[in-house]
Order: sequence, then structure tokens, then C-alpha cells
Amino acid sequence: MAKTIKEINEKIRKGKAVVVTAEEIIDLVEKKGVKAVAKEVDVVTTGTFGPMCSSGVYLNLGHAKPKIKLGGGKAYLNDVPVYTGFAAVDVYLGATALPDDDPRNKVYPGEFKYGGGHVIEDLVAGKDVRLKATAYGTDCYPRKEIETLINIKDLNEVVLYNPRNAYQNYNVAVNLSDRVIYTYMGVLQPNLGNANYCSAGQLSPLLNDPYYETIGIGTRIFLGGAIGYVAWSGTQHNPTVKRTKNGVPKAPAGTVAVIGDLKKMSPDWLVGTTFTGYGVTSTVGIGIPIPILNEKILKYTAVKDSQIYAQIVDYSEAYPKGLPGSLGEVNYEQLTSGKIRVKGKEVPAAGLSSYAKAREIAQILKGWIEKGKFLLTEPVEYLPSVDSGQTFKPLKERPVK
Amino acid sequence: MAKTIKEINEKIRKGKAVVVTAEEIIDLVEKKGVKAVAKEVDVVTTGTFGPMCSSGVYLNLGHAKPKIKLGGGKAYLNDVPVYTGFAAVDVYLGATALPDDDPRNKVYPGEFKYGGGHVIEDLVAGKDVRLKATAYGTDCYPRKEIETLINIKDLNEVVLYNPRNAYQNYNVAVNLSDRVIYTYMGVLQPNLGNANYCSAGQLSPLLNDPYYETIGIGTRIFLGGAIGYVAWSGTQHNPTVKRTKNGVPKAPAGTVAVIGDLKKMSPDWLVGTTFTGYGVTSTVGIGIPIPILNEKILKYTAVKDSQIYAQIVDYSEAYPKGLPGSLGEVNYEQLTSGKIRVKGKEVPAAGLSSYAKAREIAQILKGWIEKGKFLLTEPVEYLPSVDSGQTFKPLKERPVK
Amino acid sequence: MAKKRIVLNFPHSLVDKPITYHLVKDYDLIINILRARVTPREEGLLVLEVTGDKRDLDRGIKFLKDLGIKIESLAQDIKWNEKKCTHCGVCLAICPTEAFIMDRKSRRISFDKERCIVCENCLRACPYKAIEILF
Amino acid sequence: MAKKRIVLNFPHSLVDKPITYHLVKDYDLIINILRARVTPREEGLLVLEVTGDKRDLDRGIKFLKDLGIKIESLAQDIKWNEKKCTHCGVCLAICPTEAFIMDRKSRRISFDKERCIVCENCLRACPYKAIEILF
Repeated sequence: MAKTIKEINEKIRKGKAVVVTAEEIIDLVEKKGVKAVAKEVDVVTTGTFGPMCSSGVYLNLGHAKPKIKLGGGKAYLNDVPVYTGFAAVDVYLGATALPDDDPRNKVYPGEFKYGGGHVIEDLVAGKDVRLKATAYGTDCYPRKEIETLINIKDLNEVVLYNPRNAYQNYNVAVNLSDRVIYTYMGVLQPNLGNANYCSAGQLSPLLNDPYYETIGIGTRIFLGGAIGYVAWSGTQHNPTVKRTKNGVPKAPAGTVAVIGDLKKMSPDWLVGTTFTGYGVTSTVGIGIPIPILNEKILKYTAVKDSQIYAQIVDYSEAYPKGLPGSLGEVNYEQLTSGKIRVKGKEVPAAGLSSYAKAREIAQILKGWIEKGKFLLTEPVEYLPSVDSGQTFKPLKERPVK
Repeated sequence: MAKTIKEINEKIRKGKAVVVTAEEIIDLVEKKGVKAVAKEVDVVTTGTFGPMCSSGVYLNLGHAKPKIKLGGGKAYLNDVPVYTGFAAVDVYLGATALPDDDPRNKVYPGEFKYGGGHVIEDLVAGKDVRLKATAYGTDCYPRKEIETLINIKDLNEVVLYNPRNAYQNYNVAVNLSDRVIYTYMGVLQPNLGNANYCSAGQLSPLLNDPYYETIGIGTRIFLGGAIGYVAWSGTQHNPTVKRTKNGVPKAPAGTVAVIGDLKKMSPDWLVGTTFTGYGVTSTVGIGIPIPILNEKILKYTAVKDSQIYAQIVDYSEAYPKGLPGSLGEVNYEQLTSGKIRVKGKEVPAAGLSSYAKAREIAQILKGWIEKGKFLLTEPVEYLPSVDSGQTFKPLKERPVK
Repeated sequence: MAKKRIVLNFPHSLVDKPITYHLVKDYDLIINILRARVTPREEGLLVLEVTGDKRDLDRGIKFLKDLGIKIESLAQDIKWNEKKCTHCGVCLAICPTEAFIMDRKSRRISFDKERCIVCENCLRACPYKAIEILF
Repeated sequence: MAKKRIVLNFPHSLVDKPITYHLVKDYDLIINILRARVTPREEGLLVLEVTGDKRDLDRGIKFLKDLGIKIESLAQDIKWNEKKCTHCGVCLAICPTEAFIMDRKSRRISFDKERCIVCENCLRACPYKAIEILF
């Protein structure tokens, strides 16, 4: 009983598509069985809402009078440096950028109160942002400095382009040392004081399409509260990690690069984020619809937390030193229970990724599709899967001289 | 006799598609007429090869041992600064970035010997590139500096992501002043000494699909010698400029953002570029196939240089000051003849965009399609066209206090 | 039964005295040490939650004051800003008293101020600055 | 007929002398001034293309030498690197002698060295560093 995306879109247009979330599908399949549900359900919606460092926006500011060439100059938005390696008035702002005068970890642990992720939140919230720039001046762009307030609504383009989002699974971070450590996985108390994980588990987009059989370049998605697209596989895309029998990666695996119009997004789904002692980032809301083209794809979407495993990694030594090895694996049912066992000790576990928000995203996307406002797309190219052999390689160091 | 992309792809797969370039189609239509040619021809290939400043690549370098968090730090490739506003080992390199110690226009006109565009060329040519970076150090990324040679083949991802390429038409630049000026449109001799234009004219992608009826997000293209995709409309996308009766914009109009895998590209089509007294950039080769879905689309592709007009703009005063007005318009037949008339004076005209290379790109793309190696895609979303009302706005300056 | 959260500042001369023992033994109070900074030969700081009969409580506090200990009510307060909270739950594992609770069904966080001992762990752990300290 | 491109360096004492006039008038030579830097009361530099009968040419050069002028053959040379050239054609409009030519059909550039007067305009104009000056 295979369906095509065209057929599903026909039903969506008529307001007749049956859409459920990746959480709702679990019970449904358990009650009615794969065969019946594959017939009944057209789309399963997923969601995730977590810190995603490789995120950012590029802005076209428009020309000032007289014209200024920011390309090759220096520019700041609310004192956060943006990249000027483009044409005259295009700049890129990244989620982890910090003001030049931020003390960083000079006063340890650094507070990291404001950075790129916060500027993005302010922009999308419609707040005025201070642009300050200097340029070297040319015959056609004679101006050498500018300082002005800008507002997203007055700019030409403000495009969210995130080179890596929506990691398919992630580590569980613990601390084996005898001092507190401050990491991108949060504050980790000494001697296995706590364990932090970061995935929406059974709701997470790529965990519901483990081999990327429906998600690819051109897939229309929920991004930051608006419509966006998958633009490419994300950096560090690593399909060849260990998987369970049902195909679910047991370690960080696939990722996607995504794109969308920031002007249409909402600060609810793009939140400036601080990790004490580590830095700043952006917490991004993403939801991907999965067309139920056949029973196999449906089965993947019925994956549940108890079937998804993650590796426990020591962030005091193994991670920073790049040493291989895991302290064991746990599933997301155990993790979300709030307690796991590591080296025989009961350790409180907590998430960095909001399950409540992931659920909300999946529900919003479901609503869009049910109302006929969101049609599915056929990817123009699929993401590299297991057969690509693609792996995540370390940096080979080679002396310059 | 409308065709669908699916039908055209079927013919491509069988090696039976009829493909001609945007140059070849002109004569064909003149000889056989629109009706016959629309039946006969399946795809028209276009090409352009010119300096495109809003271009760049992002690289995932992989983790060093011990790990270093470049995000929020400083990093350079061959002394050219890259942006670190991302996760630990993702960086973005832009075409116009310059070494911190480049004198720029301090010694006028600046020589701008090496910058972002040249690093991209070196990377894609497989040359070793020197990475030098400093970081602030965290518990999970304790390392504070690194200096090493890197090579594109060892990196995880190297993705060309260009926020604005393939401008649909452009200005003709002249100099009304009495001194030489150095611009991104080249060296302009005083008193209308020369006129520089920058478009492949009748071969240029967006001039062959003036209302973006086939080109959109997800369109598969030739990019830098490999397969790429249109990722978004480009910055400064401005569909609402004046057009001729046949729809062709008479000023800079549409643009596209494009994406592709730099590892698969060639230095022949991504060339480091220097504009004396202005800066550095990258010259990018792009080719877009246009499916001949109907007679109307065919007619657009049959546009010829004599039907494409551009505005003559003074780059000594009007352009830098952002003053409106044109010194007149000329068509590309006149421009490519090497002589135009401006204010009653005969002025030698030259292009910054290589017509020979544009033709080569259209031919290569034609070959790929004929051999069944390149299938067309249905865009997942179209670019904003005339009805969007979208215009290119200046920067409104507002004092900070 | 009454409950009070108090901050004790005592001089170094008293650091070696078993004051908590006396509160339990002589005044029949239940005590819970919320925070402590007690170093030999220096001043001491103790944040106590003291529970017991109202009269016993008052007598216990009088006993402490008579010893020369400066007593204040716990003035600092943790404020949880629900609007800023994304309900990620990272505060859960770092809170020593389970003052943050996640509802199993809604997967949303709530904050039980009564349980909070103002250890401030959550302040640094919250990535969204949804937790503030009020003075 | 012979042709020679020569660089003349002469002392300030000779700057006011009409040397090119004599070459034309007395030695029947066709001269073309390629470059000149002649300032009153300083040294002069003149790059000439001189065409004429072989004998006249030799005599003319002897005349210059006898005046105390230092003569060198044109040692600088513009080199067009075809491999680096993208055939954009931006050199065409800036070259005063049409030494760069674009074939109308192939739309490819070629360089006619004979026409080049080493003005160096193209050096700064070429975005691809496909034009070099050799010494």
C-alpha cells in the first residue's frame, strides 16, 4: 500500500490528510498494528528544540549614503562581531560569536552573558540592534565608518542559514573528575554528580527516519516558527556509527543544514543561550514531517525512547582529550526517568533539549499540514546514508615547517 | 505541447533528451520557429563566469587532540581571517576577506594580492593551506592554539555557500571624473575613457528565465565545475526593476544563493580575483538548465544580446553617493562590439564576465544532460517574482542616541 | 509545628561549639543544614532550616543569640521565570533538593520554592537565564 | 625597414634639446613615443619605437650616443599568461594600442606583443594576474 508524496499532498490540499506526531504514532501502531496504521496515517511530524551552535544568519543591510564597503572591513551588531568576507553590505552573524571585550574564561567560569545567539533572538524579536562598522574606503565605496540602529523589518534579506542542526542522537555527558566542569553539555558536578543528555529522543527528526529515506536536500520543514528547508547535510554528518537492529544510531550520527527567512520566524523558537564557562549559542526549534510512503517508513517513526540508546561519555578527560570509549549506554526511557546508573552509581539525569517544546513543534507542524497550509516536498537529493561510508574524521595535524 | 520535468527526465535517462545552449537556441528559433523548436528541444543550458563577491565556503576541520573550540576564538587560513561564530570546528571563509595586515588602500591603489577568493582557489586546487587559530579554552576544549597545514581532502565538509550569485543583468560602469578610479567594476579611465560591463548577456542564467518560472529553491545546477543547487533567492534580489516588453530586466534584478560540495569542484571555475584599489573576490562559474516546458519558456530562452539592455552608471560620483539616474542604456550587442556611445562620445567597452567561459559552462552542462548524468529538478519553492513587490532598499540610518 | 530558614554568622570563637547538637538535643528541633562555610579559626556561616514547636523554635533562636551569634532570616531568594523557561530540564539533575520538578505527562518544569536552599547551582546551569537570584 | 624599441636616459642638460625632431628630420626615421618622463632641469626618460632604413637607424642611434645619451634596448616586456586568462576581456578597453584582441567568434583573447607599448594599464586591470611584467 505504498503512497506517493504527490498523493499525500493531494489529501493535504483537500484538508483530508491524517497527521500524527512522532509521539502519538507510537501508541497508534501498538494498538492497531503497522499494516492498518500505514494505510491510515499520511504524515508523522517530529520536533526538536535544543542548543545548536552551528547556526547563524546573513543579513543584507542595504546601502548607506555615501556607500560603505563592509566587505574586508570590521562590523559589529550590538558589539558582537559579524563576518564581512562578502560583498559590500552582506554580513554573517554566528550564534557563538562573542564581543571582542568579553572576558570569556579569564574570570572562570565565564558568564558569557551576550553573544551571537542573543543578537539573533533580539533581531527576530523585532528589537533595534546597533550596527557599528569601519571600512577601508574605495573610490566606489568612499565611506569609512557607520554607526546606526537597524531593525529586521527594514533590512533587505535576513536569512537563517545553519550549517549543522538537529543532530541524530547525542552523547550523555558526565564528569569523572573531582571538580565541577563547565561544558557545552552544561555544568557537570564532580564524581558523577549528574548526567546531561541532549536529544528529543522519540520526537527527534532524524531518529524517526534513521537512514534518511525521506529527508533530503529541499525537504520543507518547520524552522524557528516559520517554513524552512533542508539545504544540505550538516557538518559532521556521520551516518556510519553503530546502530541498533532497528537502524537507530547509538551515537551522534546524521545532521542537516537548514535555511529559512528570519523575518518570518519567532523569538520563541530561536533563543539566545548561555553555557556558563563555555560560551553562547542559539537554541533552535526544528520540525520535520515524514511522509508515510510505506510500512517500513512507518515502522521507523514508531521508534520509542526505550529503543534509542546513547553513549555515556566522560567530559572531564575522555572528551577533551579525544580519547575513544564510552562508559556504557543508556536509553532515553532511562534518561527521561531522571536517573541512570553509571559505574554502579545512581546518577541524576537531565536534558538540554526541551521535550515539551519538541512536542509543541510537532503539534504546530501537524496543525499546518492538517489545515492544508504546508505541503510536503520530494527531496531533490538524499543525504549520504550508511552506504556512503562517510565518517567524522579528526583533524590531522601537520607542522607548517 | 506542454512537457513536464518528469517527462524530460525520462528522456534524459534514456539519453534521448535534446539539449542546446542558450546561444544555440537563438538561431534555432529564428530558423524553425517557436512552435517547432518547443516540441524538439527539451533543455536549454545557460552559463555565467564572473566575479561574485558574496561567495564563500564553510569548512568542518575535525577535532584536534586535545580539542580546541574555535567558536568565539580567532582563526586564519593562509593569514586570511575566517569566521568562528559557530560550533567548535566549523569556520566560514568569505571571498572578500583580507589578511589583517594587508595595507588595503593605505598605499593607493591597493594591490590586494591575496584574500578569501584566493584561499578558496588554493583549497579547491588541492593545495595545502595554513590554519592558525587561537581559542579561549574551556573544560571540554582546553587547547588554546593550533597551527597546522590542512588539505581539502582531509577535511570533513567543505561546502560552498554563496549568499548572492548570478546577478540578472548589471550596470555598465563609466568614470565621468578627471582621474582614474579603481572600482569593483575594474579600473575606469577618466573622462569616459572606458566602459566596463558584467554579464554573460544572452547566456546568463536568469536572463533566460526572466520571471523565475523554472528556477527556484532546489534547482540542480552547474556550480564551480560540480553539481550544486539553488538554495534560496540571493541577497539584493530585486525582481521589480524596469523590464523590456519581453520581460528582460534593464537593471540589476534577480539573484540566487547557491550551494555545493567544494571537494568536487575545480579551480578552473572558482578563481581568486583581485580588483586593484578595491579588494579581492572570487570568480564563480554557474550554469543553470532551463526545462522547455512550453512555448513561453522557450521564447524567453531565445533572448539575444540585442534585446538585453543595461544602464550606464557613473562610478565616480552617482554610484558612490547613491544618486539615482542613468547616463543612458545600451544593449549587449553594442557592448560586446567593444564600442558604445556615452554622452556623444565613443567609448571602448569591455566585460568583466567571460563570455568564452560562460559558453564553455553551458556546453559542459549540455554534455552532462545529454549523457544522462544530470537530471532536472522541480523547484521546491519559486523565487519571489514581480508580483512579490520585493525591492532593494537602502539602509535607513538612525542615530544610536 | 513551625519552620524557619535562618542564616547564622558566628565568630571564630564559636566555630568549635556543637551548636546544632544543642538545638536538636536541648530544644527538640529538627534541623537541616542548607549551606555551611565553617573553617577553623575563622568566622562561620550556617544556613539552617529549623523545624519544631513554635515555642521551642523561639527558645532555640534565643539560645543562639545569647551565644553571640548574629541571626538573619534567609533573605536571598531564587526566582524562576516561567516565561523564559524552555522546560529543557537541565536544572533537574543539578538541584540537590529537587526543588525543580518535571511533570511526567506535560514534560514541563515547575519550581517548589519551599524546597529551595539557595545553593545557586541552578543559576549557572540554566542556559536561558530563566533563574534569577533576588536580594 | 628595421624597427627598434629603445629606452633613452639623458642628463638634464639635454632635456631641452629637440632630439626626436633630429631623428625624424636628419635621419629619416619614423618615431613613436611609447613612454616619456621628461621634467625640466632633471633627467629624462624616453621610450621610443624607431622605424626606418637599417643604416639610418644605426646612424640615428650613434647620433644620440654622441650627444651623451645612455641607450638601452627595451628590456621590460609584458607577458600574457594564457593559462591564467579567463578571457573576460577587461583588458581590451583599457589598452591604448589594441594589443589585446578578442576573436569575435571564439570570444577568446589573444595578445599582440608587437603592439604593446608597456604602458602597464593592463597590469592593474587584470583581475586574475594573467598579465605580468618581465624585467
